[in-house]
Amino acid sequence: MTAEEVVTAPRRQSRRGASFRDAGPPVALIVIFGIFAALSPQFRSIDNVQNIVDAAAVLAVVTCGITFVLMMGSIDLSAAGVMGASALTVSLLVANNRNDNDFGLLGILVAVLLGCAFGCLSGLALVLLKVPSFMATLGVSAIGLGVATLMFAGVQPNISDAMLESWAIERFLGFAYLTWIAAACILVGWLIQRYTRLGRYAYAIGGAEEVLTLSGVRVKPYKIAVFTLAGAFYGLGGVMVTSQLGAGLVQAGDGYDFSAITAAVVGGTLLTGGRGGILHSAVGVLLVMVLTNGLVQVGVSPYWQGGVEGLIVVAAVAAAVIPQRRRNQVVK
Amino acid sequence: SSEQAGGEDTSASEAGCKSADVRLVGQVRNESNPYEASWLAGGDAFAQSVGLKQERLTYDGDSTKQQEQISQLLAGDTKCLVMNVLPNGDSDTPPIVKGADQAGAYLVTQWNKPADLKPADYKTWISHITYNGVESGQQIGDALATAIGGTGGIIALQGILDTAAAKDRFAGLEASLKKNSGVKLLDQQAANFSRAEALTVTKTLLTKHGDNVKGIWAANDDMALGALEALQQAGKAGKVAVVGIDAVPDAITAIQGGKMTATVSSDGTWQGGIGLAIGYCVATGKLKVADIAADNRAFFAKQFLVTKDNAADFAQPKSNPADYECGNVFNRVAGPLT
Amino acid sequence: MSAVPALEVRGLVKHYPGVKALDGVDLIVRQNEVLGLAGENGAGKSTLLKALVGLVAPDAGEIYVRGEPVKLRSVVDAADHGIGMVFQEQSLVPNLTAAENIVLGSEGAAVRRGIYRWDAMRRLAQEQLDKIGSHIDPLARTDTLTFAERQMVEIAKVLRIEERSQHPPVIILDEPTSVLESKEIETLFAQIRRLREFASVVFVSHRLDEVLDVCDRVTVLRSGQSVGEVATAGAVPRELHRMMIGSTGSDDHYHENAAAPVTAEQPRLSVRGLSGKSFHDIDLDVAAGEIVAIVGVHGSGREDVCRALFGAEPTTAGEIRMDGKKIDLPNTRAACAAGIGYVPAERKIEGMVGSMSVAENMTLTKQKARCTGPFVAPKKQATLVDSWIRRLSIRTPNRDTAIGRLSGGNQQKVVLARWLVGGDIRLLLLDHPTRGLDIGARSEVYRLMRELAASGVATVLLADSLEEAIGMADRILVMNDGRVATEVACPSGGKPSPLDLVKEMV
Amino acid sequence: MSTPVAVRPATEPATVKSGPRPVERLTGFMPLIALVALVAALTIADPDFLTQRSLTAAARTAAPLIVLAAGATLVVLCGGIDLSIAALASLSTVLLALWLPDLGGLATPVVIVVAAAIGAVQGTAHVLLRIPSFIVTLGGLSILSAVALVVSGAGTVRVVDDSPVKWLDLYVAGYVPMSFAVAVIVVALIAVVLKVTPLQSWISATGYSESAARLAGTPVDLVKIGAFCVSGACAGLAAVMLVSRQFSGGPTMADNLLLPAVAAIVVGGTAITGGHGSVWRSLAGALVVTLLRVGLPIVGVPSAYEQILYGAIIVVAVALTLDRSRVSIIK
Ligand SMILES: Nc1ncnc2c1ncn2[C@@H]1O[C@H](COP(=O)(O)OP(=O)(O)OP(=O)(O)O)[C@@H](O)[C@H]1O
Ligand SMILES: Nc1ncnc2c1ncn2[C@@H]1O[C@H](COP(=O)(O)OP(=O)(O)OP(=O)(O)O)[C@@H](O)[C@H]1O
Ligand SMILES: [Mg+2]
Ligand SMILES: [Mg+2]
Repeated sequence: MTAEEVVTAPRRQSRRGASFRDAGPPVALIVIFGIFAALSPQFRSIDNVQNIVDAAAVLAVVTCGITFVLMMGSIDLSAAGVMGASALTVSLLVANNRNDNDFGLLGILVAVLLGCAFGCLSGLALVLLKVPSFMATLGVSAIGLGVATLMFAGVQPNISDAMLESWAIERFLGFAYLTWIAAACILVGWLIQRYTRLGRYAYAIGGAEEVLTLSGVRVKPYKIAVFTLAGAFYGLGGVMVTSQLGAGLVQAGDGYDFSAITAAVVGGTLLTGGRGGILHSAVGVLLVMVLTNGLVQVGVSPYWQGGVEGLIVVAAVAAAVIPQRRRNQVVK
Repeated sequence: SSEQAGGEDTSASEAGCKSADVRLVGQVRNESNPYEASWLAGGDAFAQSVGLKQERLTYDGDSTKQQEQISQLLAGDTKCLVMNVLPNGDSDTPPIVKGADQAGAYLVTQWNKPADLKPADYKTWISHITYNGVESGQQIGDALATAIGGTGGIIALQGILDTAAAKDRFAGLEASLKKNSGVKLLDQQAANFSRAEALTVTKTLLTKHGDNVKGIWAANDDMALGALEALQQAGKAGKVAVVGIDAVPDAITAIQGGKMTATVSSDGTWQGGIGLAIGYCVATGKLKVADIAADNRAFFAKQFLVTKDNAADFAQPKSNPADYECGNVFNRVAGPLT
Repeated sequence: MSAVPALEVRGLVKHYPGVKALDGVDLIVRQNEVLGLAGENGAGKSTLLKALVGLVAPDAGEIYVRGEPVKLRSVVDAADHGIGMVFQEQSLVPNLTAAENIVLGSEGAAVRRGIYRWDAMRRLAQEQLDKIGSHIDPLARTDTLTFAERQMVEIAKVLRIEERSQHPPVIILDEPTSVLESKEIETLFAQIRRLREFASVVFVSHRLDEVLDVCDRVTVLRSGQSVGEVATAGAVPRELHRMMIGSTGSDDHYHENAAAPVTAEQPRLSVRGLSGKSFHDIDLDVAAGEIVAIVGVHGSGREDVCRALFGAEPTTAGEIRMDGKKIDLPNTRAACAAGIGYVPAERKIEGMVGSMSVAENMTLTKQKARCTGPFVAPKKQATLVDSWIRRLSIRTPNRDTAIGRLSGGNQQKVVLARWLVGGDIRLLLLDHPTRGLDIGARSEVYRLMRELAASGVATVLLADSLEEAIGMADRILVMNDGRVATEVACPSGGKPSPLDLVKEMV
Repeated sequence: MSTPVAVRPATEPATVKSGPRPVERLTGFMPLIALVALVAALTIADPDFLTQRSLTAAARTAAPLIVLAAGATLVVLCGGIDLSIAALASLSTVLLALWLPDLGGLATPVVIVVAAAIGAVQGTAHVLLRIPSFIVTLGGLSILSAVALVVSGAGTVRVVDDSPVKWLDLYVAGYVPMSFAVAVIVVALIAVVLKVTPLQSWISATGYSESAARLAGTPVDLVKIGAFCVSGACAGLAAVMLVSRQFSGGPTMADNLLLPAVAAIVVGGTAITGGHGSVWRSLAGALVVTLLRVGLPIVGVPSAYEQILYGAIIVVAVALTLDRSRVSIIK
């Protein structure tokens, strides 16, 4: 039928890969960067750009984890607790002032695995007890903080592990090791998202979970696996914070849960699932960091900073959705 | 409807409770930072010294949760209840005070209270203890000025903006700046008393002001320690002077190691013990509220500037049982609250 | 043909709260045959078929695969026994590529140790698509495909069963044709005939001519029981119909006798130069009591015109008049207020609120009909809803049953009733109103449409098939590429032939 | 115009009976059962807990949380989420404290109206700009916090003469705290209004299937804005309760109530994805959350274990209360 071909042909091009509706966040990033660069000479200095990217490292790793969960249409608020627990764990396992442990990399691995365990716990609560992820992860976060407090036991563990300390200090090509670790996480995340069944299923679960069941896919193990994967990223995030602060803090993950969700959503990942991904989130993280940094650089009063940031985030998201607005579209 | 259901007749009987009947409660924000952990440890130590146990309450820095805990606590048996409370903010003190007063529970508060709320107006609110934030802010400001040789730019890391501690300390810095006219405040940002936030904010400010930054004034040691990490990561360790307040163990170590310039001691262990001690002495009748000097009802406790010279003295927080004897409880009064 | 049936079902029973969906069904699927399954809406066809792929756990009864009794616990279980199904409601993951959807659940060589091999996947998918002669790009995201294209993907997907099972497969198609056009249906039938060479097929459709066309044998279900079996050779739809509902339907399927002549002098709806994203310069008049059908191929834009007339799609130019008065349709509220009603094609997503009750779904729009003042009057609502349940013979345990639990046809009746309960409807926009309805229910919908027309309601119909358009309409508009290509009068007695229309459509 | 449609009467009349089945009834009571179980557990841990004074205190404590959660429940029912309630309540405490000296008793309604208006503005932004409510209200949270900080001069605003809000500290019939009574009345009011008007249908339809609701002519946008408006008003009322309890307003006073409020909604069994739930459930949920917040430390659970227990119990509570028959997919 010729008519059909005529009609459908122009739509074909946008079917594969990124379509222009994904262009909003990167454009917003460039625009905001441009505005700050114009307003403040210090902002556009190489040093500051390095600083922005370095400062984004931990958030980027946490956001990697949360992105997979958001892609499924679930939500994860456990980052704060998991990071606290992993921070304490790693600081007590590598060389530190509290005990004689010096497990080095092994300690880091254990902390990441602990993160996995907490993630797995969230996943199990969701899948077996059928508790919505919002609540399951909130509960796990509380448990993580409790565990961290137990390990803290009143005395701040300071790390003296040379390797872990060097992550935050040593630089390669101008960026801190931590930044390279974050970059590696983004790469790994992207590969998982694009080339593994886990990643594609996470995406599919956000698209139409019931269909997967109809197709004979057992969804539950994948859900648990996604939360576990996210937990691993949070665990690593906790380790990175410990490296930065030189000490294991129970509060290591404070605020990262909501910042990571904000970053992911600003980057174009939908909270309802099924759209977005790691690269979107990476853009979102940069956008958020550029904002926080830029507002300080141009000298916005500390009283107003939070408010201005909130306003710009809303405006950025609003601007980004303009090209995809439809009359009967559902926005939750 | 009638007013006040729960309250029994609450004219606080100053008649003594038996020591064993006294219920000791220490309430702080959380158990997950060194300062408050040492506070609770101090409380435990005192309680043990009189053969009791301290009930620990923590409220995660959540004002509403603190109020909720207090009102639940006051709904129980309050006859010989002694509370040593760290109110989350100024605004949290009035309801705690009014509640305790109605229930007849003995109360010592620390750090935060509105200026016009005075223990002297209440029967069972025995005392309010705090440190002179203006003074400590100024002391470390001066120490910082000296350390950078009297001239140069500094940046300031503020605490949680709506707390009295943050405001007083910053006022102290401003006073110090007036005195040291060579010192210039390049920038000030809030890092909410948090080590992690201080790290990011300091890094940003360091790129913003570059080598103009000669010193960093932090409203507490946690932020100072965060700033130290930022300096290290920026390759400026040792080139910028850092001062803080609180004298937490890590800060003392940093001072001993020459990484930090100064801090001001606020003795968490002592605070945790002394609040309970004062309450215990009153509850058991060894002290009478009426007999307590007006200046001791709300006072600044002694604080010390800690520098490399005297850091060793503060390295190990120790609780001295003699401090808690009913005759000595007001030994550390540095002056009445102004 | 071997003696052992490929699949046999004995005495299958399934209870749902308030209904006995299956009441001891027997079914035999022989090897290398196409078995038709016919029955009214809610007769239990989908339930039976779901039991055959392990999605519904029967309360009693046995299933035998090639003579062996089996317990099917999941789709995977069923697939391992060589049973696969295309579901009545589309079941593709919209944000995955067509290729992924095709291999979903049995990736084979496309995924090794959890790692995707996109090339292998594309190849696998292409093979499947080639089988059905579809030119869909395997790496296109499924949500960019049209409804019909998606249906082809589903069929391509179920054909994977061939590779998966070493036994001759049993492929179940639950109403695969309800959203396809005639050309695609032909392709599908060719596939089914090809499949018969090595597999058995179970085919469900409410279009009895199709059933008779493609099937070797038809089993008829009624109220969860098998009530008979017909060999299709020489059978006529009438006979099948009789078995389904226990009486022969009337000859006058489209109730043309009830068609009242259109007399109104002023058009009820008058559209001039309406343009939007996918349609341009549409002129359309519908008189009170008139039924106007719009036909066109996929993407002709007729659906968007309908939505625009309901204020659910933005327009860029043109004016709309109702009874001579110019109206503005910024949103669906305005359209409702103007007496316009709309029955969307995608019932499950857009037509109804699945977990709300029949009563609530029915009164969702015309709240006034169940309220006294601003308050809901439960008595009034009950009387109203029950009367409509009876009038349209909606099969539901009661008015408080969640609409999602009804069969498709009954759901559609509730959705239709939504616009009628207010008694103030002036223009009805019906987008595939009989999609998925059984022949009896369809006939009732037609009768209903006639009666509404007789009482002065103007109707715009996007018909399920050309026959339906011709049968029901007084006038047919042919749309092509977003424009009205031509208009064909279609009076009772002087109906055009489908062929005339098809010429204009392409 | 009226359209008589006389369709042939059905051969078999539809069976028409109604009323929920016993199982469905039971799930409706689950939040209450969870509440009773929790009180029992706390009483076992510390027998002193089950006294009239203690329960009265808990009820009084729970009041602001109940009101906050009740308002936000409407937004959740519509399928959205309101993360700004706590920040809005904080801002409202500041405004109330600032306006009490001038406006006196009038300050209370004025603050509630202002809060409702702020809620409506957020709802409008959500609806018109088509951005997820999560983001709008997260942005709202930061903006409102900043405004509160600036308006209050980054400090506590004392209320010297608190007589206009003092009535909230009274007791009804000697035992029931006035603030709790007000909270229950608010919940009852919302519940009744929803039940007797088409609003219930509209909200559920919007929450379950927005596109279907819209195509059925439901005023989806208005319903959503209304929900945000009520949520804002409730935040304002919660602020009044907080001021009457704290004798002051503060720019971060209620901030920490956000997660407990959301927890209360979910513990009540309302589906976080929208559509199914009720304000009554949130009332029970708020009581459960309050008991967990204050009960655990009071009966002597150490801080670290308290957090672990809180996490575990809240997950189990949700597992009990959620009515899964209505929600097919749990996200
Ligand atoms: N999940 C369910 N819960 C409750 N009742 C159900 C459920 N699924 C089906 N039913 C009921 O079982 C009966 C049979 O439904 P089924 O979907 O099998 O009919 P069908 O023959 O496929 O009809 P249609 O031709 O409309 O697709 C109907 O009365 C329906 O209401
Ligand atoms: N010229 C066009 N360019 C781009 N998109 C188009 C064009 N025409 C139609 N479309 C889009 O194609 C989709 C299909 O159009 P529509 O559903 O209106 O056609 P239809 O005739 O109703 O098809 P069907 O027979 O399947 O119902 C719509 O989403 C529409 O936006
Ligand atoms: Mg069916
Ligand atoms: Mg169409």
